[in-house]
Amino acid sequence: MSTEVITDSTVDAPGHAEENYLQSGKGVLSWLFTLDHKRIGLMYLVSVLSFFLVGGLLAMVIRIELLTPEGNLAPEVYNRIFTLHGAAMIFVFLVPAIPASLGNFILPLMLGAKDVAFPRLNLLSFHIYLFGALFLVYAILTGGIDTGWTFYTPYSSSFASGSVIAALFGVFILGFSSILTGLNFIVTIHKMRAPGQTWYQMPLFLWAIYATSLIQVLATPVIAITVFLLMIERSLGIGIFDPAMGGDPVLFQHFFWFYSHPVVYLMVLPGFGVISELVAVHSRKNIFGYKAIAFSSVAISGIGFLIWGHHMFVSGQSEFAGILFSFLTFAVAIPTAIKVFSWVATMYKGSIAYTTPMCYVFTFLFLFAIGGLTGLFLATIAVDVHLHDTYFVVAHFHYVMVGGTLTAFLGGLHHWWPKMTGKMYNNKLGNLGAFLVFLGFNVTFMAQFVLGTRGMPRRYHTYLPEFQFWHVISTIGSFILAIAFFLILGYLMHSIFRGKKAPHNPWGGVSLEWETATPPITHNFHGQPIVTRGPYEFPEIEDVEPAKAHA
Amino acid sequence: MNSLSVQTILHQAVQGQGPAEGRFWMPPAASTFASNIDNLFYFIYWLAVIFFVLIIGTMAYFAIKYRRKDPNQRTSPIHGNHALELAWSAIPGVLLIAVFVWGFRAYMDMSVAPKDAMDIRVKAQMWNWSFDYPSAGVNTTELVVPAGRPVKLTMSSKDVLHSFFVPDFRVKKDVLPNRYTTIWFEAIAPGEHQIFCTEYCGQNHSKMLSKVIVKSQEDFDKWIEGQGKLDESIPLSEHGKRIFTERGCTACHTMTGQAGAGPSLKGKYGSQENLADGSQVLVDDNYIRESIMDPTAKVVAGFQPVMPTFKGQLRDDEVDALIEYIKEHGGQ
Amino acid sequence: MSTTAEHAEHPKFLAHHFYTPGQQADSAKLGMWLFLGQELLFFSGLFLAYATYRFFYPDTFLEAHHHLSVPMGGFNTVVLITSSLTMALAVRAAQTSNQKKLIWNLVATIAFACVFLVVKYFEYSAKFHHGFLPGKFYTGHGIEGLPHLFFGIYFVMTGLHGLHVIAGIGVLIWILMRSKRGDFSAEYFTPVENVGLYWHLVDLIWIFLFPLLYLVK
Amino acid sequence: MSQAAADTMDNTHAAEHGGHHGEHHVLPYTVYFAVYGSLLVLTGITVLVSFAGLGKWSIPVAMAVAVVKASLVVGYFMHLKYDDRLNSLILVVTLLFILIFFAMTFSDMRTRGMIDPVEDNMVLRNEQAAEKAAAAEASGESSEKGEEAHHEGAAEH
Repeated sequence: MSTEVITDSTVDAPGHAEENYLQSGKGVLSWLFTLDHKRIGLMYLVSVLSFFLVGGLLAMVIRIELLTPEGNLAPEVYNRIFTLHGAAMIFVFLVPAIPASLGNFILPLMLGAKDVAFPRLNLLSFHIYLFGALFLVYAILTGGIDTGWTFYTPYSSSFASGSVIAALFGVFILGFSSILTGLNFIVTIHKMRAPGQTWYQMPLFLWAIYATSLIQVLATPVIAITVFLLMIERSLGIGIFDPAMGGDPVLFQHFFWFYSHPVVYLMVLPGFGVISELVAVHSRKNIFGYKAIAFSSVAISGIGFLIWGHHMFVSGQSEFAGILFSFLTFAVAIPTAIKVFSWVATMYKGSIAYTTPMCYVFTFLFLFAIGGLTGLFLATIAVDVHLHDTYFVVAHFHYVMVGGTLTAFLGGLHHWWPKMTGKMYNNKLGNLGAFLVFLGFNVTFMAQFVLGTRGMPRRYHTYLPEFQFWHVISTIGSFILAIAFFLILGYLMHSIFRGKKAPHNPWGGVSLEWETATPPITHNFHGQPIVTRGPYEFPEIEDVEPAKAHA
Repeated sequence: MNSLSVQTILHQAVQGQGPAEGRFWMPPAASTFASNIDNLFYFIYWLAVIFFVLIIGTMAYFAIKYRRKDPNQRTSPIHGNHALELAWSAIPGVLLIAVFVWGFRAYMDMSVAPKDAMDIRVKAQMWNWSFDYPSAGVNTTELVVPAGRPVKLTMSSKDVLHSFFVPDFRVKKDVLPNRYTTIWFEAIAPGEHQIFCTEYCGQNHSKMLSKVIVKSQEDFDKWIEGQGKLDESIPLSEHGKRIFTERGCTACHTMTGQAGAGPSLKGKYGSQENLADGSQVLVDDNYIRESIMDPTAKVVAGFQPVMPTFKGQLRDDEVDALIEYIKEHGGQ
Repeated sequence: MSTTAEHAEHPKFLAHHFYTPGQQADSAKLGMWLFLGQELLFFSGLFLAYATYRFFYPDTFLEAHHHLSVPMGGFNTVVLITSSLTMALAVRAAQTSNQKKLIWNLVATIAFACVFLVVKYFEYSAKFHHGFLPGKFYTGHGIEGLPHLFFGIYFVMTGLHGLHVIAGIGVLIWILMRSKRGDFSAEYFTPVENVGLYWHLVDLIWIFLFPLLYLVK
Repeated sequence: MSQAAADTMDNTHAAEHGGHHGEHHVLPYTVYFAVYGSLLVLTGITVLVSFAGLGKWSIPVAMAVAVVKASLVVGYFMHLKYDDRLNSLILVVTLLFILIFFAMTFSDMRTRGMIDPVEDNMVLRNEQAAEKAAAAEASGESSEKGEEAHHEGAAEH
């Protein structure tokens, strides 16, 4: 065992007298005002998944609408639906999904700590998240907004109708929840690691969460000031982004994308962390190139700040800046490629079990490889001129967001589900779910690549008849995807109420979170675990000196 | 509204792309630098396919070869190999730099317009395009260009951001309200190509379409003269009908009696119309002419003053044609 | 609670999940510095807007900022620097468990902050009177170009800074009440130190605001 | 676990986290007042320099003085000089990212119109002004609108 746990009773029997965190308080108030990071993680999980449902339903409406070139919704209704789909999916689902739900639950356990550094701040972050999401829900209920999730001026500041200010204020508030969560995690990782746990003995999930938190703290304030200025511009008209009064809309785009590009790394980096965990645990092998993966996480979060201009290649930005941003965008491709190669190399000579989390790793690698590689077309400025704002871009970011972050989130959810709920789910159904996600997703978005290169612009309510064939295929795929998500929801719900009791350590993980009871007690550990070895030293690894390691 | 019949869909898929020989991914290459960009696209495409097959192939092979046969199957203690890690950072790095250099040069060709390019002014406004030929004083809603001559478009918008995109020429540039942005292209052969607006600009963003009509040099010169005045052989009201649809009047006014954003014009000519300020006006030639040039002067009751002015975009003979067309559908 | 001997006398202020007061103090300060970093980035957006529009319309900016009164701005700078001094002395008093000095210095800091706001009120009322207002509210005369842009940026920057001063006053009053209750001593003065850090940041931002808006020719 | 292990645990803890539990660095009064004095002097210098009319150099000089004042406040009043170097690392990283934000945005602003020299930042504003002027002089012809034209002219100027 890699750690000795100093506990008062020698044997940490599962049926231990102290009750677990789920039972340690009854009633809604004990949940809504808990300081326990595990409960806050669960509450985030429930609210994040419900917003995913809202976003998903909006997506289905879009796909059905695009079955026919004319469609049957009124144009402004369609515009509001794709705007709310974008805003709901990004601000209230993808940004908090992995760090706030899985991160909140698992991070203190992996560090051997009792809780995050500032529990009250953690609860405040959750309340701020709900308060911000309330504004977004208000905006949806009062007819939504039709500015696109990017809020480009001058349309959003002087021409758009609908409760734009409410949505902007929602984004403003949600930003602070993200900042405070990031701040909390950075301090926890710096100051509350288990004794003996050096930075290179931490699981890679924590490196990814650390890199994500850096982006959360350093990028989110800029969207706060951008949204703040836009609210003032729209209500008072100070002319800062209004061309009629001398303002410059391209300056808004610089402000907006300075946050919105690092935020896509903020969304995908936690997914990398989950995949690093899953690949190592389910192949029973030490991760390949620990330092390379750890440093590439931090490198991605650093370089992520230098390349926002590739969203603005055709926006009237100067050619020199376009070339500069294009060159730097290639620089971010290297660390991402290193990660993918290292994950595949980790499987070499491993003992790979086809558990559901591992199936999600295969789905992730397949989809993220396509997502990453199609990014190369968009980074090359000459090709991007043709592809910008077409369905090629829509397909690219769905491959990275749904194919990357969402599959990793589902993989992580299935990996730690036994530890979080104490219940086991049906592995066959899980694998079927993963396969359906794989199938449905590819059908939906591979068709959109073809639409994109042939010149079908995005955010179009009616399109030319020649594109209809691929739209029909894409809609069929989206139905398969919807079925997959409802199947997953189904068997996970079933496992909570009637699932078998989860074994103490179902996958044989050796990082600290598997030292706790299942589900963990309120204070996580009875004593203070000491870490003496790396997070992936599995018993199956042949403990032979590397020199004698035969091929 | 063509229905969802399987035959039409299959036909479109098989028939693939428009008239010229478009490759599977790309629409037909109709401008001089389009083929270079297609080659660059396909170079990255095959690079991506090779890397994809490599990665996913190895993954699948490992997943099958090293699947867990018995619970405590031994695994190798390898946890890093500096040579391999260096290799798979350097090789992609070199390939990426090669792609960047090619992309950089292609972009330079696209950005710097040749000196002798013909200058055309493009004006984008909420949901239609209009093209000014400064040398010939002509204003049209479809871009007519000569084949084999570089054309430079200087674009600006009247309200929000728009974006001028012609897939067949591989050109796209946002149209900003506070600044002129320019693009250039040289069409290879006569033909017709679709123009899209690709920057979200509100309600009818997806209807803001237009066409680039490439003519041979002689046809183009003939067309330019013809633009000076309407072709007499066609009756005036026929021109009126064409202009009525071309200029996007149909977006708000109908000829069916059913009001849209603007009043329906069916049976209106010669009738009395009550205005927003309660007064009445006779719908005659002068009222129609004034409403086209200065739309907010006399707004009909129950409607918003949202009609844009067409002053400077419609010549007098075109306005006469519109009046004739409305008269034809009048109440006499 | 865990049974290790070290926790026999569990200090009242030590949260259950920290092991030593030092760990808690360091964590709190690290968290505060991250918060200050985030605040700096928040204001950096405004400084960039200022720099961009000064780059686009240099002459309007030069002409428009003559209408800002340098004496009032200068006096405000001195007021804020003095409040920074009293704040630092308050933190020092807390570190040396000198409750009387702590309370006096806190009161002085709050007083200077209020003076700053009063002077700002006069400056703003002068602008309103002359009609030098942002955006479409601008009705002033005598400045060519786009003066409403300059005043738009001026009001957003100084207004947001003013809001942060008001928030600072609120937090200082909270700390004053807690020091009256005798919460702070050499053992535990983290809240005073963190509020001090926040207040110095507010002063820091004004140190950059003052020359850029009032002085630079 | 044996008592020995518990002890080791305490020591590792004390060493790693509460190390500098006792000595939180208290500066003598003279340092505070010296910093306060130099801040006032530097403020005076910025004000004087601004009247010297340095033209192009006024911003760099003003910023240099402001940076000196800022480093005094950060170093002494905010204790960063004597603190854990992690906190100063955070400040440096924040300033680095602000620098990136400025530098990249200005790489766009400054090089606009470098290749195709169409450079005019107020196209719409000028067009609207032209349209308003045209409408004003058009309505100016009909006499009863004379007064309104005058008003429009004044607002526009």
